[in-house]
Amino acid sequence: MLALFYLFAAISVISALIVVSARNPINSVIALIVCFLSIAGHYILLNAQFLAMVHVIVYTGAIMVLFLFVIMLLNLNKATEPMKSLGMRVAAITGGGLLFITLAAAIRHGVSIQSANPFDAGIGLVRSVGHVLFTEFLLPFEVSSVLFLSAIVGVVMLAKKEKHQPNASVEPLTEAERARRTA
Amino acid sequence: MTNDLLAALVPALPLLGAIILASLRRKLSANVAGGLATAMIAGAFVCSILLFQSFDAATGGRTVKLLDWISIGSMEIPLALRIDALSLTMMLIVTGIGSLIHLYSIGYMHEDERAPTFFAQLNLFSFAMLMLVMGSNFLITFIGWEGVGLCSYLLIGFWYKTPEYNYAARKAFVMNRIGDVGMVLAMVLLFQRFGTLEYATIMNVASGVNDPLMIAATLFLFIGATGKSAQLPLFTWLPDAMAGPTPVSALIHAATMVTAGIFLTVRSSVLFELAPFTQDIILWIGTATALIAASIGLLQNDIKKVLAYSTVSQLGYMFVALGLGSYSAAMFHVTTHAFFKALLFLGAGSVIHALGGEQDIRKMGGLKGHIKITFFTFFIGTIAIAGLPLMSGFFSKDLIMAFAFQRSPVLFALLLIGALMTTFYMFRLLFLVFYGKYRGNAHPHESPLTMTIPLMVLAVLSVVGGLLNLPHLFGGHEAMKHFLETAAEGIRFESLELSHATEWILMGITTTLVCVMIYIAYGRFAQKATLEGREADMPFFKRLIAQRWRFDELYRALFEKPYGWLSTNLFSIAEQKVMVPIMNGVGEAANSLGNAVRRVQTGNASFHLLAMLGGLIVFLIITLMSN
Amino acid sequence: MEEGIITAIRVVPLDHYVLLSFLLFSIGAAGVVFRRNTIIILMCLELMFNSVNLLLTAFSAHHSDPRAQVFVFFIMLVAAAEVTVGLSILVMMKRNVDSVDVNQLNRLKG
Amino acid sequence: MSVLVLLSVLGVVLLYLGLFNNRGAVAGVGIAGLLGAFVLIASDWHLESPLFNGIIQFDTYARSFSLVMIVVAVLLFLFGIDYYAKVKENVAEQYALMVFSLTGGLLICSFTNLVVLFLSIEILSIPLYILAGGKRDSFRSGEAAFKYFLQGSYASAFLLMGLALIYGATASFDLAAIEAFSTALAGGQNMIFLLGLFLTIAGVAFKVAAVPFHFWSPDVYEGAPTLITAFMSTVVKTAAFAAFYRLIANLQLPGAVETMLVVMTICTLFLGNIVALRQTQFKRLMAYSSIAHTGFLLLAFLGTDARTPDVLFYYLGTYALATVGLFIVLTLAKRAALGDEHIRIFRGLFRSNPWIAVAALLMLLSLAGIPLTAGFVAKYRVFVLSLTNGYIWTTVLAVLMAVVGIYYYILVVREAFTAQEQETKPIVVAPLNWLVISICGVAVVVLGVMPGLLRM
Amino acid sequence: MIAALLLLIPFLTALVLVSLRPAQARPIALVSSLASLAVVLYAWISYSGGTVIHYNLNWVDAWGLRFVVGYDGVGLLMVILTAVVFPFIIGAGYGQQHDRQATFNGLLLFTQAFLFLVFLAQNALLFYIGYELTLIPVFFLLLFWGGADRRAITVRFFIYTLVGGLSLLFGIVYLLIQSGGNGDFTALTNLSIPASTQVWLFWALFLAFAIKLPIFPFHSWQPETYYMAPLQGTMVLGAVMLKMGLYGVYKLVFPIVPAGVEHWQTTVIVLALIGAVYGGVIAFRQSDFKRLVAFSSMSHVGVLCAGLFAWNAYGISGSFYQAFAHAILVLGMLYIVGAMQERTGTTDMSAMGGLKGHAPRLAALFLLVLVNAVALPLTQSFVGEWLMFAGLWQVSGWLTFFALTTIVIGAIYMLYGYQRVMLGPDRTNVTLADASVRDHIYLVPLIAVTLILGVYPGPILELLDAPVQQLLSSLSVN
Repeated sequence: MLALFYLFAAISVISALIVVSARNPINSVIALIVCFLSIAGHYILLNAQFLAMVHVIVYTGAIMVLFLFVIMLLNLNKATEPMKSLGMRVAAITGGGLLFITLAAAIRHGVSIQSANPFDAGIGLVRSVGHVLFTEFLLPFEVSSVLFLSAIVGVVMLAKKEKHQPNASVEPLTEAERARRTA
Repeated sequence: MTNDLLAALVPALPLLGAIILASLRRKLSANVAGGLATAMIAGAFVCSILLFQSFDAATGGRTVKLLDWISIGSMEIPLALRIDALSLTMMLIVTGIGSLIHLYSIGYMHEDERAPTFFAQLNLFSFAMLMLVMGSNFLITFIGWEGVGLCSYLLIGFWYKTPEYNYAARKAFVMNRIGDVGMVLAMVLLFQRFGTLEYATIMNVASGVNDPLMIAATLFLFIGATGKSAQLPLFTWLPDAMAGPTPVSALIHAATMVTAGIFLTVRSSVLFELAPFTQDIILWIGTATALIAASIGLLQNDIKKVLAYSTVSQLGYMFVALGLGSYSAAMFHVTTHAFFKALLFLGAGSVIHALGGEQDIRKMGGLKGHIKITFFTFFIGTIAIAGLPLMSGFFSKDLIMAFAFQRSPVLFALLLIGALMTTFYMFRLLFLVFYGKYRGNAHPHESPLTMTIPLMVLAVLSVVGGLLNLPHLFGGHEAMKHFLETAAEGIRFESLELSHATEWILMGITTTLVCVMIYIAYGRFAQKATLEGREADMPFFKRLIAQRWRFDELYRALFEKPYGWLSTNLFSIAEQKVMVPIMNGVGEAANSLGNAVRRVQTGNASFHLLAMLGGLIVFLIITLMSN
Repeated sequence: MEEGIITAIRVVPLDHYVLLSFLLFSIGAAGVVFRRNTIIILMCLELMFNSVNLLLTAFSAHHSDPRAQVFVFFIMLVAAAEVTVGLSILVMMKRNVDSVDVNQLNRLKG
Repeated sequence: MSVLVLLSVLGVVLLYLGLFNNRGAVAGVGIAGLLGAFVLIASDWHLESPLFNGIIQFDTYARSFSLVMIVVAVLLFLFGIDYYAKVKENVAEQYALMVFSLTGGLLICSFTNLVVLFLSIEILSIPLYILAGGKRDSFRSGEAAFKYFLQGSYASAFLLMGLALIYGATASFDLAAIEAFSTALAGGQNMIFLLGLFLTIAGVAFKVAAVPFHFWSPDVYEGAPTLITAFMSTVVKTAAFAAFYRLIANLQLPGAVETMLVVMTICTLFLGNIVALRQTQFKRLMAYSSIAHTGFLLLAFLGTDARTPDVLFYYLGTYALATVGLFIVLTLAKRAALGDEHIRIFRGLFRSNPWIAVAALLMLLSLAGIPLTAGFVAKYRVFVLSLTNGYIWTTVLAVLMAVVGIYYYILVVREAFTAQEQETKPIVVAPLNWLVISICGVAVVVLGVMPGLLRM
Repeated sequence: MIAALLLLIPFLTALVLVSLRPAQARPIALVSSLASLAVVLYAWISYSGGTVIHYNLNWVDAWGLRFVVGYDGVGLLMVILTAVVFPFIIGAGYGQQHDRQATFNGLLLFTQAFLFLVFLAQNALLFYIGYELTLIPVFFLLLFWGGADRRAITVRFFIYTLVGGLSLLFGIVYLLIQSGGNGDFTALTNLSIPASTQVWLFWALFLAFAIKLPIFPFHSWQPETYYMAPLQGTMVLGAVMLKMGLYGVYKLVFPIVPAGVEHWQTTVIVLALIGAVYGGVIAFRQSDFKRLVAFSSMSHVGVLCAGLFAWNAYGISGSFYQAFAHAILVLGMLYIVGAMQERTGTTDMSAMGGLKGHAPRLAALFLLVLVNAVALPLTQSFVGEWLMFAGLWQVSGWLTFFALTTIVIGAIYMLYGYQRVMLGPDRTNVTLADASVRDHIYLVPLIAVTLILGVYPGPILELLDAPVQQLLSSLSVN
């Protein structure tokens, strides 16, 4: 079983690295999907079947498709992205590395957390999750509709085609910009 | 009660006169203004005489309290006047000679359009001088002390259109102020020590005190005195002060104000007696001043400058007397000097008046035929100051010299040299002005009566002034000395303990040498005036003297120029290049700090994210480290 | 199957999940800074969210508490909403500057 | 919780009204709805018990902050009538989004469960990402929206990680349970919990724009439409601080976290004020000044004190009033200056519109903390708190920075009260705007003189 | 009632002036200030010693902010000073060409109201509020009607002063916490703060006053501000604003941090005297009349501060007495600056000189003002200086000596200034009006006050004596 964990872990880490490093956005998307799937595997390992299912549907099925859709829509499926400056890349890697090192160092003595409840094999089932969701977390569940509503409104507002031609140059330039232009 | 009123009237009358004249100065004619001013000061003189007559020397003196002045906590300083032998003496001198000079000024100033202002200031001066001498405590004296300084400033700069005169006026005031620093220090010290500034109380309490503080206090007082009485090193203002109208020179810079230092020392004689060290200092400074000033007088060509240096020199004699502890001798010399020096100045004024403003003795000569009264009175003044026997100066100066001999023959010798120089330059002056041939081109004319009457009165006084303190040697009984002693209880004025024979011998030597000097001067200046050539041609030492020992140049280089430099540069460098930039610098530093920190906000979203991440990691690391 | 999963929960130590989650999180965090292409940046954000989800699920299994899974559920909701908003902003950006390069966004600074 | 329902419905209603393109009605209905919400909250005044299975608690604390947010929102809506007068499209959507965001704000100050904290932060934020990009044809607006979104999501991820770790350590999302855990832990070590707190606080600190999580704020403030900037710096800031304090109020913070808070406070005070010195664009200046005020507010956090909530409430309330008024004045001046935002656009304001200038003066003085304005009282109380808790040197820095703060505000005052070379026409002020500005201007003085009026 | 009148008369008048902008602003302001003066004179007459508390109201009790207003002798003196000075300041406006008279005089009256608040406050926070508020109207006075470069200088002045102000606030907050939130001076006085705390707390409190006065290293704002400010603004700054510094030291520093004062006493005196000498020396060569007055004021204030920190009965009373004298002096000097500016169109002294011939009356008035400046006996200044020197002597003879050098320095720059303005050869090419009736109406009362209080300082010294003794005795008890 541990082997399975390591397998999924390896897949997710490698695919995550591919997401970050791939030149072509399409490749990133594919890698991310792989990553998500492996994470779903972890969910199964953790006895969270409902979650695994939802995860696959929401992420792989919806979100990633949306990504692909946008990539296609905006014609970004070429590896045209110029690389960032070297310093920035080094800094990014160092930053990420340091973050991991510090986080890991913080738990270097292991996490010794007492399990709060006696083991229950059924917690990952729809029934138990649904029960908690619709009793204890009813309010968040309802309120998240507001969230979605605003997201919808936002998307419509922002991505809708213009009725009139954009006129981006109405804004006056700041002084710094003016200086840059003239220089 | 009436006496209190009289006492109050003495300073009040001139003050009233000053106020009236100042406010009506547009409307009054010169003569009316002069008359009013003279009447006021004469009234004060009359009051003084009445006070003097009703004064019983045996009671020692009394205090007339006018009102509370500075009264806070344990500090009680009333506005009060003290009537005793010393103040009465000074009051009589100030009002008496003051009246004469006021009278004289009517004639002298009648052509000046600002005569009323002049008389107002003269009256104000009289008021201040009277406050000075009548004050019952140091602070009242200080009122007068500063008041006379102000009036002196105003009167020296009376002809304000000439920058040099203004400079002279400022110089006088500032130098006096330097002395005043000492005076104030002395006062705060005395107040701290005795809890009061009343002369009477301090003198009573102090006589038993043996305290090194007294040396400090008396030294400070003496610094004050050097400023006002033009002693070394603060004497250079007095010759310059001759810029004022001549009556001013006579009243302020010869007869009254400059003797304030002597007055103050006599007033605090009890303290000085406690500080022999200070007395020695006074003695030597007095001697040095007397000699240096006299030497300068030898080569001056301005009639008033000669008299001015003579004044400085004579003041030196008075300080010598003070240093010797013979206060009465000093006061006696103050009195006689007031007579003859006022006379000389007024005489000089009369000469100047006669010549239409000419002051250079090289352009005079042979005037004795033109202005007889002036000549005659001037002559009397000259022999009085030279100390020819039986003149007033003879008694007073010889008294001092006798005291000096009693201390040390060397001192006597030095003073004798000074006396001989005095004789020489005075007769040089006399001869150059009145004898020989007239070298100028004006038309000399005798002055009006208002001017000559004071001359005559003063001439009489210069002759008979000696009677005031006629020594035992001449059958007198030192009236003035005994009178003054009543003003200072607790100490006895030092008395002369030389034998009569010694006194006679000293007098003989002095008189003989003086006569020789007169002869030499006569030979050089009376017949055919041998005038000194240009300064540049003189030998070094003579040139140094002719240039007044270069004191003015020294002070200018040492103090005035550096001060001006300091003032300019403190502003242009310390203030504008240091202080203000520091203030602005803090703001600019904050600004540039802001500019530097602002760079962090690059506008690059990735960098912002990185910075957030970095900040977080730093926090994390710090936490891990601390755990 | 169920048995196996239960053993898996027992066998795989919590540390492993925590570390894995941290690793994925760090990769995502670095990736966000590393890339210029906004769409990949968005993907990296998703990666970070998912690492948290993984952690929460692990904790949920550890504590035998379904609430964490509910939280994961909410996170997914939010992530979905955020992504849509993010993508629409991206579309707007593409329309305005014809690029999805973050470095193009540099007018506001100082 | 009828208020939440009312506000949600209000948003939807506004969206519908938008279909009819009736701008006046939108604002009117919005204001009416907000007033209704106000009344509802005020009428529920004694409702203290936890709601919805104890995941929120609409107590006095939450109600007070909610009221402030609603009042400020009303003022902003009033301003919106004029602001949106010339805008063709999406007006109703923007109102609706503000209402949605406000809903999040109301939730956030009443949370007792970390799930609600996260959700409401998102509800608060997501509409703002959109609103920041509300000027679709403006490059800056888009840039602001994107930067806000990007950094916001990043911070959300950290926040989530923190929440997950806290959950891992305590096995609960319930604030009370976590507080109990922290009390029980007191002194002991639990790295998971510590990391969790750490990251959570970092995530919340992002919302209040505390250094070093402030980077979004100047850019977004500058780029976003002015009304939205005003909304962010008032309503959102208030909500975020309410949440922040609610989160840490009863937690027994480990020493390391306290140190982090102190360092953050110092950095925030320093950076906000110092960088603001160099700002000449008014909106950006306000952004940095907002960061600076965050610093002062954080100063009140240090150490726990029964007075802190009241101080926060007073500070945020008065700060919001002054800020709203100033942004309106800015909009008017900017309009007259054809879109320029340099502080010189205020020049001659006193000549042309004396009352507006005086009101602006009062608000600026309040922000600067000059006596007899509310800002002074606020700063004074913060100093009292921090000194009581023994943070002497931090307070010294804060005092110094307060001086710096006065400097950049006074520069604006100087502009407003310097006559312009040539005579200018008065800036056109719509009656409603005049009203709002006057309310804000007078309020900061009244609250400064009678601070007792505004308390929890 | 008195306190309410004092606070309300100027404040309400100012409000009316600023909002309604009547045409006859100056007469209205003048009447208002005279009314305040009448009230103050009544207060003076009816004052019978002790601390009079007029109101004792809770404002925000929990924060130590209470509306306690009243006065002791020193406070009353400062109130009198404020009331006496303002009619002159407003009166000085006649002859000045200002646009927007109503705003101008309104701001002046606002300043007066806030100053009254400062001097009446018996609560530290209330004091602070007034202290800061005075800045606001002055800021606008300078910004609207200042001279060249006013924008930069005004802000610099404002910020510099506020650095001190906020430091003061810090100190007050610290004190309030110690006293458990009771900000009344009576409560603060009874605090016993450890000496080591007092040593730094002293600067927190004193910095504000050091800048306000200003004493030496904190003075850089002052000369330029005085120079740039409109005449009446300079009068406000020089005649009353800086007195807040003195009063603050007396009220907030001396009784509360005595150990701190003891520790820093010599330092402060030395700094103050350095400033006194520095200002005086610089004043000598200033070519601008107004700058000369500015630096002379700095010099005088240095001595004032040194006297105050002599920290004994004579020093403190002398300092306050001198404060009054200085106010009158500043008014006189500045009025003459204004009069000369009005006549010659400049304050540059190189453009003056030889004016006495044209304007002898003005010259005489100038001279009478000047005798106060050089502290001639029988003027007000002398009484103050004498007391300060007497007080300083008890601290140190050397310091007294340095303080005394200022009387020489003062004479040097004042007389030189007088000479450059008035004396010298007649200017034939200019025609100059002599002192007008207005000048007389203005200057003669000032000179009269100077002389009367110089000859008869009793009434004022009486005010000062009891509170100062009380302060010192309370210190010796502690």
